[in-house]
Amino acid sequence: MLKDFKQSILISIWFVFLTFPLMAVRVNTTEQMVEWRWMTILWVAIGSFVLSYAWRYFLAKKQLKKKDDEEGGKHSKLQLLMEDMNFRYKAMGVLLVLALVFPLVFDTYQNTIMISALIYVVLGLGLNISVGLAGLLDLGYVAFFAVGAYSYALLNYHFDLGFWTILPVGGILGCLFGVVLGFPILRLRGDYLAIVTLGFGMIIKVVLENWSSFSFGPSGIANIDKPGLFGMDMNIDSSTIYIYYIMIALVVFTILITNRLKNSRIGRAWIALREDEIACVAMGIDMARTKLSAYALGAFWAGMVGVLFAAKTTFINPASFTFMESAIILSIVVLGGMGSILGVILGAFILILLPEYLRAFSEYRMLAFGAAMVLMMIFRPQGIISGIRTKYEYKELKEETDNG
Amino acid sequence: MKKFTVLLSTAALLLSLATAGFAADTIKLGVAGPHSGDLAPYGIPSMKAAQLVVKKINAAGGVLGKQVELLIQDDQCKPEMATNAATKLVTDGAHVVLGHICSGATKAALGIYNDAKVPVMSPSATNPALTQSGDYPNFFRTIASDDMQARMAVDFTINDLGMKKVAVLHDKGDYGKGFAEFAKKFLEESGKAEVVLFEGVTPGAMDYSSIIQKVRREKAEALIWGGYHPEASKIVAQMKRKRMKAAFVSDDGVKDDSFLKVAGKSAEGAYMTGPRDLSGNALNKAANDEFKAEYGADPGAFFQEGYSAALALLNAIEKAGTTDYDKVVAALRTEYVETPVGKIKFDARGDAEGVGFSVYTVENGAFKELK
Amino acid sequence: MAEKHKLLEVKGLTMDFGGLRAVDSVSLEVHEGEIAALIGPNGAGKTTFFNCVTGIYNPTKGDILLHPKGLPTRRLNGLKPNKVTEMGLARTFQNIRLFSDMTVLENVMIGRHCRTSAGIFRSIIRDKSVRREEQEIVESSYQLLKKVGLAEFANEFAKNLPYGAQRRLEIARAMATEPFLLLLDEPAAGMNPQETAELDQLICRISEEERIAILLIEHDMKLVMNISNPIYVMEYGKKIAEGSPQEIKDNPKVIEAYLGEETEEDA
Amino acid sequence: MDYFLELFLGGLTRGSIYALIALGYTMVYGIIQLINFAHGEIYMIGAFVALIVAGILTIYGFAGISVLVLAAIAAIIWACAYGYTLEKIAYRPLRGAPRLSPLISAIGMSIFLQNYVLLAQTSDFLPFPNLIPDFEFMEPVAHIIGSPELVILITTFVTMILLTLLIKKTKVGKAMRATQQDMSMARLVGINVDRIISLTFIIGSALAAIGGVLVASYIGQVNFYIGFLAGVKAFTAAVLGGIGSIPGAVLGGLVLGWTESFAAGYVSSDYEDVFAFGLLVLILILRPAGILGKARKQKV
Repeated sequence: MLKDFKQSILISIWFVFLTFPLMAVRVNTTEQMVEWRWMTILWVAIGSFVLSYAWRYFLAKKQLKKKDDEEGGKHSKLQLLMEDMNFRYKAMGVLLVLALVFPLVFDTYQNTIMISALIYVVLGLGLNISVGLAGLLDLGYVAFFAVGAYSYALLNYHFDLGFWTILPVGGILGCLFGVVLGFPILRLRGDYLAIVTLGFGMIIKVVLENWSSFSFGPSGIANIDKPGLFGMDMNIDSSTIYIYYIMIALVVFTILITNRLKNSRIGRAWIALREDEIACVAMGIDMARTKLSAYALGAFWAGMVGVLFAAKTTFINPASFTFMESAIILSIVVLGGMGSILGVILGAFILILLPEYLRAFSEYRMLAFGAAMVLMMIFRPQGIISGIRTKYEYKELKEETDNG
Repeated sequence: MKKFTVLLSTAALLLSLATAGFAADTIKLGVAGPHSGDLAPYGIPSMKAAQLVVKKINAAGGVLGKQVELLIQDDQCKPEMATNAATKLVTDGAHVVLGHICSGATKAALGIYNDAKVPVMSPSATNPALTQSGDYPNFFRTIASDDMQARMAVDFTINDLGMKKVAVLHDKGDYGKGFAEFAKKFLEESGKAEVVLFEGVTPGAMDYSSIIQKVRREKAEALIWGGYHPEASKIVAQMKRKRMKAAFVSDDGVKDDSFLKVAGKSAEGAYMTGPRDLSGNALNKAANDEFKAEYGADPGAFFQEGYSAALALLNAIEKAGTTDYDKVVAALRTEYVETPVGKIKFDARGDAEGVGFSVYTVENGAFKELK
Repeated sequence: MAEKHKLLEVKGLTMDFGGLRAVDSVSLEVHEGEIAALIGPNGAGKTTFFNCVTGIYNPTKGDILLHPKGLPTRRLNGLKPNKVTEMGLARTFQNIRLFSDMTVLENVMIGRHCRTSAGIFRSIIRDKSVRREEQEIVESSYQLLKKVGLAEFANEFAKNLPYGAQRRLEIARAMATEPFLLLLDEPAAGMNPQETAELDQLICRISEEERIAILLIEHDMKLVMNISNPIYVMEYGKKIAEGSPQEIKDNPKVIEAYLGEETEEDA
Repeated sequence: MDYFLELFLGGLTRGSIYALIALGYTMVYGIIQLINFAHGEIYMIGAFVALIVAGILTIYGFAGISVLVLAAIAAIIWACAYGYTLEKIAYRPLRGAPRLSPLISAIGMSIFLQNYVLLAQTSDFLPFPNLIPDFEFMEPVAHIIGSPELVILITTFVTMILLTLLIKKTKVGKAMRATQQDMSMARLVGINVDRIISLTFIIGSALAAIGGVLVASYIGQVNFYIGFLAGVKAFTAAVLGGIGSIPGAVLGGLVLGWTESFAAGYVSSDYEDVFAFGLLVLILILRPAGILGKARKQKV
């Protein structure tokens, strides 16, 4: 007890020292003023004292849990519930109904931010394929999102092509970009891949900014058509509801397909690749092809939802496609639970909707993002909901003939 | 499941709070701009200006006998957040909107306001297309557009300074590149000067020594910079270090007190365009004093423009005698109003008539109006 | 002996790492139905030899020839590991390399990858043929688990298995790739005597029942004497002896290599 | 020729700063195979602390070179403290976790520290006092190379020599090299590996802080965001040179600095970053281990 107390005091003193220049002082050299903020330091002292207790408690709990896992493993109630297929189907049904009646109950603003959240759900699910399943850390994912958005904006501007025509085209273009970019770089090991993809993300933005004759440069493209419905003229409310339903359909489509892929021969190869590359190739899996397929498929979703993004905002410019965007999508995947579809959906809702409703705290949003990423890795690396391993049904050989 | 229920009910609670709104009959003035993130310094002064104006007007009895209510939305200058903010404002029943700050965000949001018939007035969105394209009949602004600034900067460079070789640099951003492209166009059209270099630099790069050497190699007599003050500070400092004599001419994004502070001595002798100096204007001075009294500091970027926009919008409602879209717009176009940026009304395209621009130079650590 | 079909033929295999010659012109053959063993003290280059054969390293010199029954001979030099596996040559690892966050059954199912075909589009559509293929993968993997005695653990995470069971799982996973030659890298390492005895039985059973030839690396000479013939001995990258267990036991060079191990270690 | 020389020196200056920061990346990577994404923020914090200390000192009447030295010392102390704490909080609990976990933790820490400084200080650009005086004797060549550049070059050169001596000649350096070669073996022979890792973070942070102070006084401004781009570029430099290799980091930094400088000078500064990352991709394709990196044979 006393030892803990002493340690916490020491930690508190350390943090006071650590944060002192940045938290306690503000200088204004032009007006020759130094502002001393002693109160904030007091808060730091108290905060770090309390947090150090919490830190110790959770670390001990994690150790305990690790032991538990080794001795057969216990799952949290939530986890067990999620693994119950029956419950899952019911819950999905309820959620779908809720999602369908949502726009009829709530106003346009609620629909708009819900569309934003759903866009991030699809982005998260797409990135989940390469990061969560195949273990390829992609820090430039937003590049493919940009490819989709710009392909709609440009094709719409130059050739007046409609949303529905471009939706698959955007996905395919994203996918193609994934293949072209992925081909040379996927041989690189994990960490190298991270920095190169980060570079690609930045390069795409630079190109969009500079190549004015192609992309209209930093001033962007305005007046992009909203999705049409048999040439009907829609006001903002109904077109928002329409986009909302398109988005719901897209999310369901994404879930369906990623779920199928995850539980297929290809999906298993991705997961195996994440676990151990050498063992994976020794088992006869073509590493380059498997990596490329994961990377390109992830890019496909980003491209597709990019089209919808352009159609929703009706205006795009390179400023929407920054590294921070990639980081947010990555934190959705990490916080939700790498490899877990349900987790990613939940992650997107928490990370996108919470700041929307808590606009007053929006300054602290990125601070909380960063802290959450660290804490999540330390205390719950599997995310809010960890990936659920499918339990396969198998029968004895004799019974198989009956089934045949 | 319990956790999830809690989450759901919290969300529901927040939703009901957000949608409930206020039943009281008020005039709703929406304010949208970056109030968080790295561009917040450009949005917060306008927001505070609106708060000051509303406080004052409400104390004097409000507009049309009703109190004015502020609806404030953060867009972080991001198009997608701007559309969300716009939808929120429209849903909450804003009658007029002051904003947005960045041109990109403004363009993204305008369609939503247009559908909902809400007049929008920006204190800072200078992209020419906003008024000149004719796509946005509900848009007004209390600041001059980029092409006006660029024309002024170019005229000054070639006529007053008499420079023949000009390098044009920009920060690849919406505002900076737009300004630089106009500058280049006007320079070429004038036939009096040659554009020897037209390039973008990376904002936040460690230094700009290569590009500055390049400006020197091209023997440019003047450098026109399109962009904001942080990069401008670096450029003027490095030009001084390299003992370069080329004149530095820039835009409104540089005419910011931060430029004086950060660039310090290197800023001396730099030229920039900016709204005409109205510190002599009584309203302007009053607004400034109000701000100082309230916050104990100098107001930041676009404070005066924001203050003027709030005044102009509320005045139009008062003059129109209603919040009806057509009448308010008509009032904006016909009724002059006294504001900190001068006595203004708006032309058919939405640009303010009577907002003047001047060329400034930095002398003894302060801006000095030249013409 | 002579009429047995030759499956693997390695001629003068040499592997250099920078200036270091880890394997120095080693030749070796494995015939149908054999349980061959490659033994030698620590650091003799056995695992490097394996890595060259299975495509993880590209050997500096020498030939690795595979003679599948009824198919043309293939030279394995420079082929990617997955191609080697496709050819019918599977392996296990000295330091266990399981997919630890996948279930035991899934680990074996991964082994079926190169013998099945469903691609991305077919996996999405999941038509009847894909469903049938999936069922076949599950069933055959389960049968393999039964063979190595791990059926009861099928839905456990691989990382939660006891050590000896993990080694057996690696063997099952390798067998799932339908090899005709199985390379086992120190399969008994870290096992207690009882587990080792069980493993010996398992290896013999695989050899007899599945008709898979086996080449195994062992550090401990005694263990392989019971089941292997022929035995190859390596030391300092070179092959120093080959022959039947009896011949190896009597070979003075081998005795020296093993007895001298402690004294010459630092040299 | 003058132009070439100017670009060469400009690239050298920029490259030597990249090298200083890259050393931190490469040393940490060499020991625990982790990209310390938050390293750029340490650089930024170093610059900020120097600004605050220099500000206080000038306001209370100090002047001249003493301010620079005191500010730099404070920057180094606090940067080291942050580096040490960073490792303890964000990376140590993740030792032995899957490779992706500490990397994501590092990205989180980078975002956190940026916003921490943003909230604790300001989002604005702050003027950094001009602490490096203009030397009289530099005047004739000032149009090619100025006094601050000279100070940067000399400081980085001296720092690198000190670092080399530390690693090659001292007992601590030997322990660091041993840990880099084989962590478990080092532990067996009685090296306190945890302490060595902490020490590596501390040394790396000190180098970053020196870089931060030099750059801030060179360009005269500081902002919470300056660490991101500098960090990304320095990391690129470390990878270019061969991550884990100390001479590689220096070489990589210089190569990157020159690439950017010549690309901006002879081609177009529009695509400066494209050239930098293009070079990275090219080198990684041709030599996956970087220019001076040794291909680590993965143990199978």
